[in-house]
Amino acid sequence: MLSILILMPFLSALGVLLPVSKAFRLKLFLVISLFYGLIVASFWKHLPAGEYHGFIVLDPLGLIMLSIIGFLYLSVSIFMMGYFNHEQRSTRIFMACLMLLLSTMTLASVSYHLGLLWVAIEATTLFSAPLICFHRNQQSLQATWRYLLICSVGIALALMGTFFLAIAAHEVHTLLLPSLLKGASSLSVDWLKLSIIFFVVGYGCKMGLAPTHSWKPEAYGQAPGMVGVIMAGALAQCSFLGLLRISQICNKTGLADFYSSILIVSGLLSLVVPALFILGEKNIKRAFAYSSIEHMGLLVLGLGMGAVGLYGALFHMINNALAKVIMFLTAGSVAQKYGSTRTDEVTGVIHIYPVTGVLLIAAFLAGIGIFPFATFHSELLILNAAIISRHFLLAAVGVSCLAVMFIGIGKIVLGMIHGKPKEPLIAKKENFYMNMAIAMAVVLLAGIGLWMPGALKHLISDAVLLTGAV
Amino acid sequence: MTTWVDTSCIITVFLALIILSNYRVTAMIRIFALQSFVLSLLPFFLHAYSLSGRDIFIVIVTMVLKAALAPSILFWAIRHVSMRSEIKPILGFGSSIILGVILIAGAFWVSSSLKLPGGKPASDLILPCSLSTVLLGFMIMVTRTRAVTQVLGYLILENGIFLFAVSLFDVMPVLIEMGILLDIFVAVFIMAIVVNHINEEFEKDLASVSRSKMGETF
Amino acid sequence: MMFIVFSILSHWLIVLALSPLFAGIIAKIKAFFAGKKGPSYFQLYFDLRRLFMKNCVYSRSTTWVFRFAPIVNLAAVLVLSLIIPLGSFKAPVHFSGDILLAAYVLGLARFFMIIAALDTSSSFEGMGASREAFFSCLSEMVLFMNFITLAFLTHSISLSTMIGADIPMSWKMAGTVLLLVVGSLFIVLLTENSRIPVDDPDTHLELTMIHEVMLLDHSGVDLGFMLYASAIKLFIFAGILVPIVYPVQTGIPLLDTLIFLGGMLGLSIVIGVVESTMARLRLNRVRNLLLIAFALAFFGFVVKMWKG
Amino acid sequence: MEKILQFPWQVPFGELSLRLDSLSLIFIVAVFILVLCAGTYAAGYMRQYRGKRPLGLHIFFYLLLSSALVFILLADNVILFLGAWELMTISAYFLIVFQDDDASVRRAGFIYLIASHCGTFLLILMFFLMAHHAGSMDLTLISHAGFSPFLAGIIFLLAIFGFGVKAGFIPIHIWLPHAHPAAPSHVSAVLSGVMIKMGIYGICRVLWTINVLPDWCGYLLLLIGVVSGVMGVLYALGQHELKKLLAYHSIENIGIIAIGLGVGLLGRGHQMPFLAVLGFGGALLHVFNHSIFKGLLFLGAGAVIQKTHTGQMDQMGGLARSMPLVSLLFLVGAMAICGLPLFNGFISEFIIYFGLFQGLFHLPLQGAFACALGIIALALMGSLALACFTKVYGTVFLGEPRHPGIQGGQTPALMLAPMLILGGICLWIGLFPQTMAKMAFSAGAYLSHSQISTLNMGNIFLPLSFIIYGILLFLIVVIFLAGLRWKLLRGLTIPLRETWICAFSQITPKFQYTSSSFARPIVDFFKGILFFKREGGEVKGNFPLKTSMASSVHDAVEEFLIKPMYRRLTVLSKKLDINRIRYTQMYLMYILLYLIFLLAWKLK
Repeated sequence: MLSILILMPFLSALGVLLPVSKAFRLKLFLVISLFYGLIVASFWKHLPAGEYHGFIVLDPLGLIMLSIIGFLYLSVSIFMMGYFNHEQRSTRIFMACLMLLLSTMTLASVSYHLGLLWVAIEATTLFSAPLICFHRNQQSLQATWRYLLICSVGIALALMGTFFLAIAAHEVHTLLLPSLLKGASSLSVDWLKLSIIFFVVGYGCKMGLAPTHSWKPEAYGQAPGMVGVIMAGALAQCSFLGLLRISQICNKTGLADFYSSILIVSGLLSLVVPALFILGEKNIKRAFAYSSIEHMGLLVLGLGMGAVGLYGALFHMINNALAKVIMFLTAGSVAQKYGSTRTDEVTGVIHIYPVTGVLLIAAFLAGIGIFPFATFHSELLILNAAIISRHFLLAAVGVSCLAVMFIGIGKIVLGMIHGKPKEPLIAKKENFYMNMAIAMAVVLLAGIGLWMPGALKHLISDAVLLTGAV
Repeated sequence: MTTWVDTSCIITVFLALIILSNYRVTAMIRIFALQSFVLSLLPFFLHAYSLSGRDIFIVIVTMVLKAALAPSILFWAIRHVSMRSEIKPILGFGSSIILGVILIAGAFWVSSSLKLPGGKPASDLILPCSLSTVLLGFMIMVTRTRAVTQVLGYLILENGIFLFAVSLFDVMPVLIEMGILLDIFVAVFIMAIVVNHINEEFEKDLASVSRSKMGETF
Repeated sequence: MMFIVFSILSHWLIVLALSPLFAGIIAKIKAFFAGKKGPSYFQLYFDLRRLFMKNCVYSRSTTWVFRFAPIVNLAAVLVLSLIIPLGSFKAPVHFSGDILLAAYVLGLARFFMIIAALDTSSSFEGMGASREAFFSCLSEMVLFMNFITLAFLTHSISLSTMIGADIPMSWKMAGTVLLLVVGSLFIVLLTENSRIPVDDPDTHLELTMIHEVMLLDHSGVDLGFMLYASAIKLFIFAGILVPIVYPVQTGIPLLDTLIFLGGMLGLSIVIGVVESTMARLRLNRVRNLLLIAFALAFFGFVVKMWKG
Repeated sequence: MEKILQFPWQVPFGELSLRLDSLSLIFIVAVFILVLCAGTYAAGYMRQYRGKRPLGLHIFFYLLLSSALVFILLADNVILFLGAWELMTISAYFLIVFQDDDASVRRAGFIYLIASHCGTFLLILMFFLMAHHAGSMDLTLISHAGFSPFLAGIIFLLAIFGFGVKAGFIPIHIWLPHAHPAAPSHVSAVLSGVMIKMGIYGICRVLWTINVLPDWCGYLLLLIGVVSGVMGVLYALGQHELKKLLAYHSIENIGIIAIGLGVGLLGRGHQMPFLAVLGFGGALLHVFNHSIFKGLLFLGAGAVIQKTHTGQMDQMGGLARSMPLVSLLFLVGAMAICGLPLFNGFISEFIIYFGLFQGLFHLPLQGAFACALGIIALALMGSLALACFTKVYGTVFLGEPRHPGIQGGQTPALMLAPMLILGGICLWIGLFPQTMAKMAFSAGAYLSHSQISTLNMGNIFLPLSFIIYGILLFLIVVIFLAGLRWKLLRGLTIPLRETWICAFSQITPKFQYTSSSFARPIVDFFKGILFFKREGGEVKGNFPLKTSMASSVHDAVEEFLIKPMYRRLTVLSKKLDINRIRYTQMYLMYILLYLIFLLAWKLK
C-alpha cells in the first residue's frame, strides 16, 4: 500500500514528462492527488502494514505528515487548474518535479530507517530546486542557487549526523528506528550528542531555522505560490519529522534535556531573527517566508518543551500547513492579478477582487493566528507549554516577537487589502478554481479552530505517546 | 598498512589546506582531483589482505565519480563560463593558512574526546582528519565568491565525509553508498549550474544587485 | 412637610430681600472711599424694578438658549441659597453631599451663562465666556480644596455641619487651618463674584472684563434676572464665609439671625474696603491669585493631616 | 446573582462555559442598548454609501463585533475569552477602516490594530500565568485559588497594561484618538460606548478573580485614573476636530471610572465593604452612563458631520437653527458628560465623590491623601469638561456659521429615534437613579465579595433621594421663573436686532470666537504638559497684510515615545535587510559559526 503511495506519483511524473497537452497534465495531476488523498484518508481507519522489512512503516507521526501532504497537493492541484490558464510557460518540468517531490516526501514521511530518511530528504532538495526557478529570471536563479547551496550543506551535515549516529549505534548495527529504540541503552552517548548537533543544524537548514534561514525569503519570494505552499507547508515539515525521529531516540536515551536545550536555542533564534527583518519588508511573499521561519521556530520550541509542547507542535504542524495554503495561494493569485507582490504596487484588492480580498483577510488572520483559525489554539498551546515548563522569559520574548511579526505582516497585507486601487472601482470576475482551492483550506482551518475533531485529537495524542515525550 | 592510511589522511587534509589558500581555479580543480584519487584508494589500504567485491566496486565508482567526472565537469563549466580565477580573494594566502590551521586544531580538539567504538580502528587519524577536511571545505565555500569554486569547496567537504564513511566501512553496511549518492547529487547540481548559466548571472557582482531587484518577484 | 416648605420660603424671602442691599452697601463703601456721595443703598432694587418693567431686545443670531440662560442662572442660585445656614445651625436643606449638589448646580448655571454668551456670536462675549470658563476651573478647584479641608475637619460633607455647630471648637483645635481656609475662601468669593481685584462689576465695556462682559447683550427682564442672580450669589458666598469667621451662636433663632446679619454687614464693609483700596490685577495675574488661594487651602489640609 | 452554563467545546483547553453574574449583567445591558441604537442609526446613516462600498462586509463585522462583545462578557473559560477578545479586536478594526481610501483612516485603523493586539499578547501571558498557578483554565476555579502577593502584583500589572490598552489609559491610549474620528459615527459610538469598556470589564474580572491584591494596586489604579482623566480632558480641550475631541473625552471618563475602581479596591483592601461598594458601584454606574451619553454624543456628531461634511469645529456654527432636535439631544449629552444635575452623569460622579469623601474620612493617612487627590482631580475634570463642552456646543450649534459651506438639514427619523432613546435614558437615570444604582451597587458588592444586605445602603440612597428632591425643586423654580418672565413680557412685541458689539457697524461671522480661541487660555495655562504648538500668527511690517496662525496640541506619548521607537525598529530592520544582499557565503559562515558554537557549547 505504502509503496503504491510512493510509486504512483513517481510514475505519473514520467507520464507528465511525455509530450501531452497542458490540460491533460492538469487533469492527471488532479486525479493523482485525489487518489493520493483518498488512500491517505483510508489510513485514518487503520494504519497499513510496514514493508521492506520495516524500512517503510507508517506511524501516527507519518500519518500526520502524509495527511498534510495530501491535502496540500489536492488544493494545489485545484488551484493550478485556474492558475495555468494564464501561464504561457511550459509546465512539463514543473509538474514532473512536483510529482517527484510528492513521492520523495512520501518516502521521507514513511521511512523508518534514518539513512533512508536522509536519502529521501536529499532527493526532495534536488526536485524542489527547479520549482523555485520556474520564472527563469536573474532573481529566481539566484534564489535557486542560494537554496541549493545552503540546503546541500545542510544535507552534508545531516549525513555526518547519520554517520555519527551509526557509530553510536555500532552495537545495534542498524539505523532502523525500532531496533535503535530497543537498543537505546547500548548507544554511546558522546557520539549521539555529536550526531544530534549535526542533525539539528543539518535538518535545520532544510527547515529554515535561523541562522540557516537565509534561503527562505529568497526562494519563497521567487517561487510561484503553489511552490511556496508545498515548500513551507510540507517540505520544511518533512525535515521537522527528522527532528521528531531524533527526539524519539533522545527520549529513550535520557538525552531529552540536552536535545531540548539545543532546540530551545535555535527556536528562540528563529523567533527573534525574522522579527528583526520583517518591519523593513514590502513584499508579501517574502513576509510570509519570514512568518514561516517564525512558525518553524514555534514548532521547534514546542518540541523542546516536553509532552504539552509537543502536542502543541504537532497540532501546529497541521494548522501551519493549512495556514500556508491560504497565505501562499492567495499571494499567488494576487501576484498573478497584479503582476506584483509588493505592497506599494498592490492596493485596494477588496474593492476590485472582493473574493480575493476576503481570502486575503483570511490569510492574514490565519497567518498570525487569530481566532477562530486553529493556528490561534496551537500558538496558545505552545506558549502555555513555555509557561508550564517555567520558561517565563522565553514566553515573554516569544510573545513580543509574535507581536512585531504581527505588525510587519499586518502592514503589508492590510496595505494590500485596503486603499484606493489604481484602476477604477469595478469588481472584476475571478477564477473559480483558485478561490475554491483557498476557500477549502479556510473552511477546514476555521473548522478545526471551532471544533477540533476527535480523530485528530487522538491521532496527535498517539503521536505524542509514540515519541515518549514526558 | 596503517601508515598508508595515515599518510593518505594527512595528504587529504594538506591538499584541502592548499586549496583553501589557492585562488587559481584550474589549479584548485587539479588538486581536488588528486585528493579524490588518494581518497578513492583508501579501501585498498584498509582491507589490503581481504578485498571484497564491494571494495572493488566502491573504489571504481568513487574514482570515476570523484577523480574523473567531477573535475571534468568543473573544467567544462569554467570553460563554458570562461573564468580562470577568483576576482578578489576575500582572504590572503597567509590568513587563510592560519585560519585553516586553527580549524584543523579545533577538529583535533573536538575528536580527541571521541573514541571510535568497536575493536581497534584502522587508524586513529581518520576522524580528526575527516572533520578538518570538512571544516576546510566549509571554509573554502565561505571564502569564495564564485559558484564554481563554492561547488569545489563543497566537493572537498564531501571528500571529508567520504573519508569518514570509509572508516565506517564495516560498522554499518549502506553508509558509503549514501556518500556516493551525495556525489551523484553534487554532480547533478553542478550540471544545474552550467545548464542554467547561473554563473553568467553571477558574473554581475551579487553585492551590486540592488535591494529592490532582490525584493522583486517576476 | 409644611414646616419645610415654610422654612424654605422664609429662607428665600430673606435672601431675595437682603442680597441687593448687600451689594448696595458695598457700592456705597466704594463710593465713600472714592470721595463721592454714591448711589443710594437701595439702588439695585430700583434698577431691578426698572428692568423688570422693560421690554427685551434680542440679537438675530440668538436662540432659545440665550433666553433660557438667565432663568437657569437665577433658579440655580436660588436652589443653592437653600443649603446656606443663615444664622441658624441648619439650612432648610441639608444632607450629606449637599455641597456637591451646590457646586454642580452652580456649574449648571455657568454652563448656560457661557453658551448663552457664545450664542450671541459677539467676539466680546466669546472672550468673556472663554475667560469665565478658565477662571471657574481654577476657582472650582480651590472651592473643592476648601471643602475637602473643612470636611476633613468636621468629618461631614454637609455644608450646615461643615460651617455649623462645631466651628468654634475647631477654632480652638485647628485655628490655623480655619485661618487658611478663610483666606482662600475670601479669594474665591472675590473671583466668583467678579469683584476687584479680579474683575470690575461696574463697567461692562472693557476688554479685560471676565464675567460682566457676558451680560453685554442681555436686556430687560433677562438682565434683571442676571443682576439679581449675581447679587444673590455674592450674598451666598458671603453667607458661607461669615459663620466661619464669626461663629457666635446663642440658640435664639431671631438673635442668631441678627448676629449673622451683623457679620454680613462687616464682611460687606471688608469687601468694599478691599475693592476700593486695591487695583485690578492684570488678567494673567488673576490665575496666580487663584493658585495662591489653592495653596492656602491645600496647606490647611496638610496641616490638618499633620495634626491628625 | 450568578448563573453558569456549560457545554463541551472540543478545542485544546477550551470549554464553552458561560457565566452571567451581576458584574457582567450591567455591561451586557449597556452593550445591548448601545448596539441596538447604533445599529438602527446606521441603517439611516449608511444609506449614503449604498453601492459605493462593500456594505455587506461592514454589516457582517458589525454583527460579529456585537456577538464577540457578548461572548467576552459571558466567557468563563480563558480560551473562550481570548478568542472572543481577538474577534472583537479584528472586527472592530475592519469597522474602523470602512472609509479605507483615506490614508489617515488606514493609519488610524492600523495603529488601533497594533496597539490592541500587543495588549492581547499581554493578556495571553496574564491568563496563562493565572491558569498555570491555579491549574485550570476556568475562571471560576481560578478565582478559588489563592495568589501570592508577588504573583498577584505581576498579574495585576499585566492586566493594567493588557486591558488598559483597550480601555485607553494614558499613556497607552495612542490608538484611541486616531480610531474614533476615523470610524463611521455609529461605529465610534460602539467603540467608545462599549468596546473600550471591555478593558474596564477585564480589569474588574481580574479584581474579582484575585480577591486579595497588594495595597499599591489600589493606589496605582487611582493614580492612573487621575492622570488619564485630567490629561484626557486637557487634550480634548486642545482639539479642533469634533470626534477627536469626543475620543479624548472617552479617555477622561475612563479616568473617572478608574478612580472609582481604585477607591473600591482601597476599600476592599482595608476591609471597608461600604467604601468598596461605593467605589466599584460608582465606577460601574459610570461605565453604564458613559456608554449611554457618549453614544448619544457620537451619534449627534455623526448627524452633524453628515450634513457639514467636516469635523472641523472652527468652521461650524449656528446649526441649532437648522437642526434643532439634534442640537437639543447633543445638549443633553453634553450636560450629561459634564456631570451636570438633571442627567445621569451627575449621579455616578456623585457616588464616586461620595466614596472618595468616605475614603477621606476613614482610610489611613496616605489613603486619605489619595482620596483628596481624587476629589480635586474630579473637580478639575468636571470644570474642564464643562469648559470643553460649552466650547463644543457654543461653536458648533450656536452663533453664526464660520464658513459659508456650513448648513444643516433634515436628519432622517431612523437616525433621530435612537438618539431620542439614549437621551431619554440619560434623563431617566438623572431623575430616577434608584434602579440602575441598585444594579450597580449589587455588582459592586459582588466585586468586593461582600453581601449588600449586610451594608446600610441607606447612607447613600438617602442623599441620592435628597439630590433628586433638590433637582425637582430646581425644575419647579425654573418653571416658575419662566412663567414669571412670560407674564412680564406678555403683550410686548420683542424686537430683533443685530448683535451689539460695542458700536461696531459691519458685523461678520469672522468676528466670533472660534473653538480654538475659546480654549486658548486654558491650553496656555497647561502649556507645560500639553505640548501646545503655534505656527505663524506674528504681524510684520507697518502695513501688515494677510497672515495666518495655526495652533495644535500634540499627544506627548505618541510624539516622544511611540513614533521614535517604531522608526528606530524599522530603520534597524532596513539596515539588516541591506545586509541580506551580501554574498551567499556570509550565510554559509553563519551556519559554520552556529555549528562551531553548538559543538563548543555542548561537547566541552
